[in-house]
Amino acid sequence: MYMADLLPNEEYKVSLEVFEGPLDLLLYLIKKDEVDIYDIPIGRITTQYMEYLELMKILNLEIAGDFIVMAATLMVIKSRLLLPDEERGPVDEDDEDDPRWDLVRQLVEYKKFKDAAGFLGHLETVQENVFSREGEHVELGVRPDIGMQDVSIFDLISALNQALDRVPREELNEIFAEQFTVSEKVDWLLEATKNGKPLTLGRLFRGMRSRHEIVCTFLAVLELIKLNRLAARQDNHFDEIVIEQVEGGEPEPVLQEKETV
Amino acid sequence: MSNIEVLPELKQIIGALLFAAKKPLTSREIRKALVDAGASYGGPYQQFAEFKEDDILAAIEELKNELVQSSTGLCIAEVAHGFRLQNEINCGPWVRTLLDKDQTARLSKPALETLAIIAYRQPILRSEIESVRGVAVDQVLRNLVEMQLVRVTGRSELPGRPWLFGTTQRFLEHFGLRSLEEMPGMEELKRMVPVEKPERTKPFPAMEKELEQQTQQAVTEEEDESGEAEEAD
Amino acid sequence: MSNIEVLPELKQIIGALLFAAKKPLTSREIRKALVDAGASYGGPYQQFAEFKEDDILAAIEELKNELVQSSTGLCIAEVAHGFRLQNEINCGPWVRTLLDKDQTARLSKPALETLAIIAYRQPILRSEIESVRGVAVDQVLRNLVEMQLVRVTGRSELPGRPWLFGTTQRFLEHFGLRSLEEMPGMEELKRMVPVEKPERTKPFPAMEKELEQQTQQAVTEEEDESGEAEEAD
Repeated sequence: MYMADLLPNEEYKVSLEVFEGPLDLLLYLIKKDEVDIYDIPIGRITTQYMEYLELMKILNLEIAGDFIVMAATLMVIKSRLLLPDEERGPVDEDDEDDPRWDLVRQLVEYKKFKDAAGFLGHLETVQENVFSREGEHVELGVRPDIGMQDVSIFDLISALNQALDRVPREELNEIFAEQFTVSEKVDWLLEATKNGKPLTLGRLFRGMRSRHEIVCTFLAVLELIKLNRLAARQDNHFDEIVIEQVEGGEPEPVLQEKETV
Repeated sequence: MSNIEVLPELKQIIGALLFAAKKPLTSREIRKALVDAGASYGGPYQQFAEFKEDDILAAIEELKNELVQSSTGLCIAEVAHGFRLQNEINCGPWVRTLLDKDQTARLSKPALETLAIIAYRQPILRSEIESVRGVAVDQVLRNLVEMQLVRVTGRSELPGRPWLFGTTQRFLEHFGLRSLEEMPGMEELKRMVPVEKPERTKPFPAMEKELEQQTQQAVTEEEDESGEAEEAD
Repeated sequence: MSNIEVLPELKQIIGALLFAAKKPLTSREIRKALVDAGASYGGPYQQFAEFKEDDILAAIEELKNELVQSSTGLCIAEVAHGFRLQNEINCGPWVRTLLDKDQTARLSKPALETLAIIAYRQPILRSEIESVRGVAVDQVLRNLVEMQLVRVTGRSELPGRPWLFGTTQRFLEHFGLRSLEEMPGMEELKRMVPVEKPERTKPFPAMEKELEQQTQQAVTEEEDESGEAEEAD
């Protein structure tokens, strides 16, 4: 496949486990396109879904089989929508005669929980200012989730997608161009974000003429996020994504005192 | 043993108890401390055993007002079915600076979602969470259990006797919730039938082992978990 | 990030800081928190960085009075070179009753002895503690580390590189000691060579007296914590 050429030749694998699932991706695309969740333009959304899925595969993200299953589901729905009514095959009596319905119901239900999660997230930020005696209750243990609280993986991929789109598909000179490596880009990123300097993803990719370079840079960003050296944030949905270094991001040595007693 | 010249008022005792407790206290627990102290110290200490829970609640109310009026920077909040002494929210930035908590580890979105699903639908199977989220929740769930926001509440009767998960007392404390009922749309989301979907229940060996111990613990600790643990049926 | 409508007064900030601090705070440390928070939060937060240590001391004085006057059960004490928020002494019996159920708050005789040996002889090996006490101290030591009264301070150069133990800041706070030097006969005991034959260390009066209140009954002395902790009524 053509896109495979974009992979850095050292077979770099970030293996960032993606905790978001296919439903997240669909909701993301629906929100991004501002379409009605009860009347999803299945053709358009399927195309976009596949595009993201392909990028995730290229990036070697650890995507679950669920993403593939959902792709198949979308395809089935799409093909059934193309058929005239009488050929759609058996449909549950009580259900609406729309092949999209199951999916819609699942998305709507999931969205309610997502909203509830937003409520919890809000409470959590309020509670950040509340301490019980000796600052005790806030300790959730030294387990900062990877630094992507405010940004979903799909936001990142969307940024990558945009950057790739700006570069002409086939640039002859790319074949002869210098090769980029992820580790090189890791060093470069750490330098560029030194002293707490924030960097937008847009600026990060600006001026890059090679798709290969963009992908390497992107993988470096993922790697640093995974190592908790960089955090990505986005102040409002679909705003520019900003990356910056995590303060004291060096992994702390863990003291296992108790086990030795 | 300890010679006290002036006996404290009820309000003072409550303030001291809330201060010393490592978790939110209910009026019942406070009453128990009054009764127990009366029994073990005797004499003038016994008179405090007379107070009823209503007296205690009234004293808490009074204390609440005093703390705010004399701007001590402290306040009493109702959290996790009990009362908790905590700093006033607007003093948070300084406390965070002092404790070096400026970079508080917040929960990721997937973690919050998983928590929300568990909170509404407990007791719930891993496979049920997965069918709502449409993605494996292994790692997320493991983290939540490790953080003690989620615990195993029992085993289902289904083949393979999979674990059932629920939220903890600490969950309520972390989010400053008085009870699960404070979550929005509780009634509606609780009732909704999970969407059906083929369930993948692959073995979960590492975690199973870890959890095995915790359930045993959970069973013995059952009485701390006053509210939500019970409704497992 | 944190949207605060009303800025607190200095007194409130100090109250919140003393409440949340893990150790007694000096006026200097409080001032540092004010300055640091001003720098990291900016805007209106900066104005608190202007306060001098004298202002802080005055505010503490005020807070001290308010806490007593409105009988909150709390007071500010000067301990370990700093200020500490603590419960009023005459509320102690109730607090102890409450915490007694919490086995962590309760130190057994063997635990106290082990603690004393570590306090005087630190850094010390487990085997050295055992040669003084004449019994295995595994479990006791483990509990003390868990309670953060004792910590590993390093490793010895001996074969197997065994751990060395010492007391913590929390140890001082727990016993209301300003420094280790306040322990009776420190100099003398420190110099003493570990005895060979099993022997029980002599209790040291000052410490023992305070601790006596927590260890209500002296259970069979040979017994370990594990057994003793269980017999919480």
